[in-house]
Amino acid sequence: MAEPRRTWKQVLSRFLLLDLIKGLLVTFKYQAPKHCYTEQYPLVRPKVAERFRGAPRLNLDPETGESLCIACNLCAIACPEDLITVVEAVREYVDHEGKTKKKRVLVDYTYDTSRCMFCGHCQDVCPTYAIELTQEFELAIYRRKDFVWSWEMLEKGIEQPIYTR
Amino acid sequence: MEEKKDKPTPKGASATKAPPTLPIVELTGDPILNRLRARFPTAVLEAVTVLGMPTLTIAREQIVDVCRFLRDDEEAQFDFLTDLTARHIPEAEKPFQVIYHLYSFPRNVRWRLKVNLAEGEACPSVVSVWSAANWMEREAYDLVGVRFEGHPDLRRLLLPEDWEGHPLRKDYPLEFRYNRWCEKHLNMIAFREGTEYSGRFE
Amino acid sequence: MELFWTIWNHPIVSEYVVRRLPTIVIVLFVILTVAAYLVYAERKVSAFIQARLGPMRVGPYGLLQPLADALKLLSKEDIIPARAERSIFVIAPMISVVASLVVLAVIPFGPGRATITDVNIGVLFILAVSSVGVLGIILGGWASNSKYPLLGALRSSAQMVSYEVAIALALVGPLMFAKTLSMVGLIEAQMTDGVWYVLYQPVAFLIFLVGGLAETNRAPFDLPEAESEIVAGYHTEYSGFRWALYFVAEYTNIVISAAIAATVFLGGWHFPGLTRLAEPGTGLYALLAVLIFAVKVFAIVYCFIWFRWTFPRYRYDQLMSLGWKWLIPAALANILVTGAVLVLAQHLGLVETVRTEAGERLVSLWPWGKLFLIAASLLIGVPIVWILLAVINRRSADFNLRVQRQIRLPERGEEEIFAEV
Amino acid sequence: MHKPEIAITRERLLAAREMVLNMGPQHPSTHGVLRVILKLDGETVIDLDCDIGYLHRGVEKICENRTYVHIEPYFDRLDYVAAVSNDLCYVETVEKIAGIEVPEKAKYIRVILTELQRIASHLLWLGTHAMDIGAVTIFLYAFREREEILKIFENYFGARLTANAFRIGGLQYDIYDGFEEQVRAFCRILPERLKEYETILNENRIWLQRTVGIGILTAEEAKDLGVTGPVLRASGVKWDIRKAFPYEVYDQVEFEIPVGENGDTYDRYLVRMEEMRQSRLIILQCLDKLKKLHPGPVLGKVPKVIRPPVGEVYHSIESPKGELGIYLVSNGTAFPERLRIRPPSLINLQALKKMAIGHLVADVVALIGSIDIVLGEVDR
Repeated sequence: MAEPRRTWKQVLSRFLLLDLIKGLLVTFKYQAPKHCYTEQYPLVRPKVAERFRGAPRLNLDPETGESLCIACNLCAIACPEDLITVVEAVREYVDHEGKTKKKRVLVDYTYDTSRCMFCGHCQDVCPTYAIELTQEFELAIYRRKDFVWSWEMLEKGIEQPIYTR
Repeated sequence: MEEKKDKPTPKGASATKAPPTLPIVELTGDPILNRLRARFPTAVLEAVTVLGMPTLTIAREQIVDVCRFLRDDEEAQFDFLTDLTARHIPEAEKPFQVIYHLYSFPRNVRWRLKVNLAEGEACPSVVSVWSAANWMEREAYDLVGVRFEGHPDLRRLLLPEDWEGHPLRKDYPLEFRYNRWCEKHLNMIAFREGTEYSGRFE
Repeated sequence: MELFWTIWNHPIVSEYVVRRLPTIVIVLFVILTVAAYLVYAERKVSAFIQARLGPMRVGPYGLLQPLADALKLLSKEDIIPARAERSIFVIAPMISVVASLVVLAVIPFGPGRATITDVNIGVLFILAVSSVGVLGIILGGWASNSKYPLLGALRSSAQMVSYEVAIALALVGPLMFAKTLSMVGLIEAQMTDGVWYVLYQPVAFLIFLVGGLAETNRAPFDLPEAESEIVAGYHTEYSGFRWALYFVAEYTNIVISAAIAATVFLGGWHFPGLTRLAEPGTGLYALLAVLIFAVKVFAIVYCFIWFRWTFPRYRYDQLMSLGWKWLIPAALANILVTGAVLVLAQHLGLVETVRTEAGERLVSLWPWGKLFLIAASLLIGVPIVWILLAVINRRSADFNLRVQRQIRLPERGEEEIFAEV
Repeated sequence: MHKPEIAITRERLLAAREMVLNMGPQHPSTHGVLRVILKLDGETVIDLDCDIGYLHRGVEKICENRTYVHIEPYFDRLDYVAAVSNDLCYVETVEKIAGIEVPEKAKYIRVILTELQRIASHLLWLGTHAMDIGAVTIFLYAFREREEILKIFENYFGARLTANAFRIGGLQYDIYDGFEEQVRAFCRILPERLKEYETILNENRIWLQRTVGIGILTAEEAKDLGVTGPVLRASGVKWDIRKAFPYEVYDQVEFEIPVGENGDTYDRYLVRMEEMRQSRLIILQCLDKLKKLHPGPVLGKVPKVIRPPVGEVYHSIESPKGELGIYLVSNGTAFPERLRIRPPSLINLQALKKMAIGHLVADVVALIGSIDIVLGEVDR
């Protein structure tokens, strides 16, 4: 393919290093402080989107303070990584009419955050909105075994470090 | 895998009633197929259309000739090998299948070719027809264990050269399988039952 | 003890050691601090260019960052690769750093005591000593017994050798005006003449700037340590304080490069009207002079940083062709043109030679002599050099990259598409 | 692993003209864990071999043991800089074989998000490619624009990178309030930012010297090597799956396919820059059409457990890297029988040998960048 002849304008702009100077001007322009894009992360916490999928949490009923989880095991089934374990038991209880009924209750619930890929399938299938992936995103932990979150931890949430400087 | 009991098993209870099948239509009257059949009378074992994609089963010995014909024929013009892969079907009589997806830029048509292979049979390599087949055949050899005859450089592509087994075979387990490569290269230490993994380099 | 004092009071020792010692200590301290803060400046400027903030964590606005870096580098484990040539591996960074520090001896930071020493072959001294620095890089790359450092060392040796020629030739032009090799003499010559040599010698200044970038391994000529190609080049295997030595050498070289450019082309500490502000010889004058010099140096250093964060990197062969096919012919042509212009000016009586106590000085007469020299350099020198280069390089590949190719799409504006929607 | 053919002994080392250089897997510019074994004469490449597989996770094997819904998050991790495109390909494949209908509105939203992902992927490519050649600043500028896209993704999907974007049969979420404004705001700034990058690079003599005429791939070679995507288009083949086999609503929007002429690194750069502009046009058109559909369903009728009929299907989309195809064999159960991913990066990477031989080490780096590989997809 024949290259097109270059025009006098191109020759002159090359001679005067215009191609380089134009680039230099762009980078020079960006030095103005208003172009700064950095977030000062630990000092200024970013606002995370409402739909963000972060640390898991087992929600409590705001009125009674009991766990919303009905031990249906759907989250464990929906999880592609099989990292949720739901241990359930059948308990007998007497309802307000005096009849004896059987009810599935949650005995234990663990969640392995080290294997979680935060796909959100568990919160999608949960019929009672018990398991939820929250906006918490600081999940780093010093010991590997602590990645497996217990029931208690899932309800309380992870303790957030506060950075001063 | 114990927790998985609630999930539908791969070949479990639902296998008793036959699942529905995609409509498979016999491919007839295609001009290129007719030319192919005229040129290689014994090559095309089966010609069907699945979801609009012509699927041809080709005799093993003639796959390279068929491919070259399809590439060079002025009506077929399959100048592009989109994909080449292999499949393991343990229950079939010929347990290995190599699948080619061809594409023709001028005609904007895709075709699928299949070659069935018996255990231990090698598939003729189509690298001489399309260079694109080079790595795809290496990958098929690596993961499914189909050997390709006439491949210029048939080494494993993804796994280490001295790995044992071919992972995409159905008899290859999903769980970790101890093999010599791991012993040699990963410096593995057997943990006793109940060892705590602290995650610290202590 | 008496022997000590005898030596101490010996005229040679007192002249070359005792009197210079405070300046040496101050200059070393200042330059090493400046080198450290140059890293900070580089990080900050690059950050601003890239719409970032740069170091902000250590101290206010990250001002203590160099200190933290130095502490970290000092406390790091000292690693020598197992198959490395131990002694050379250890010596190599020292050669580099010593070579760059020795050059500081003749850099005129200011009038009188502010300059360590004024050697009458200052320019030659700088050229000679700074080439020793390459040795440190080559040896370090070779002694690492690793492939990437070796490649980096080879690249840097080729690069520095070829660009040194261009730099030396570019310096000849100003020397023809100044008629001296002494660095202080160069500044005094520009003071007597009243015009900085950048106006008489724009081509030489450009060549020197490009050569200086290449000589100090700065982008777009940072091939010896091109991180995306050969990892870290010659210092791939270095870590901890040895690596810091290379780093110090590199940044000191930048300062030196900029200082030479400021001295030779921008009049050193000279600034029009400076003598009116302060009497020459007073402390205030010296202080102002040093400040002016520092400002000039930092303007050039800023340009170095600015270029680095704007331009892509040259390739090895392109770098060589730039050096040998563009800069060296240009420098040679510049010498010829300058000589011719000077001879012409003398014939026309536009310049005259003044005898001062330091030697002969060339002074162009106001206004026609100065105007003639400036106009000659711009209107005769630049076109001649350009035509020569165009003729030399008319067959080379990069010269013929005349295109700015475009993807050809059907001519349809955005408005048209949306009109249909 | 590959063993260099030259056994390194002192005598042979001294006698040999060639040097075997091991580039990667830990190297600043091999875009992950690609290992390229170069045989050099001086700095000229005389032979080259890629050793891949350091990131092999056996995704195809995993997929054979997961249900169709479970597989989706794994697709985010193939080409992790273009997760949305991967998800689209998988979801469409399953919909095609299971015969699931997707609502019209969901299709438009899918196209908008996929095109945003294409811009994001190309921006990342631009940044890393320019950084490989030495222009570091472009990298941060490109990442700044990419950040705007990731913010949209975070608001929409709830994740920035591995989005788990779509659901079989439609979408998980409807658009959020302010979605349109946010996307339009991004579309407003994009052209001027692209202009800035081009001011720095397009005419820059160093950039031209580094890219023009480097790694030329003719149209014939490109087709023979199975190269797809921008690399193929830069070689002068006007082929884009969005036009050839329109999926979603690409047949209802107008856009051009930028095509190069010479098939060198510079043309690949130009093609990708133009593709970003075209993607922006697609997004704007889709936003206009989405307005008319706005209150509407986004998820079609999907069975609780997806058991596609027995059969096989091949479906491919134009991912930012090239043709991303999935060959899916179903056996009628909830688990796929065989799921083969045709990774564009892997097959484009094959062309590296053809391109690189005869060039210098520095060009190999530029070429790896210009092919635009992601090792998550190459190794799977």
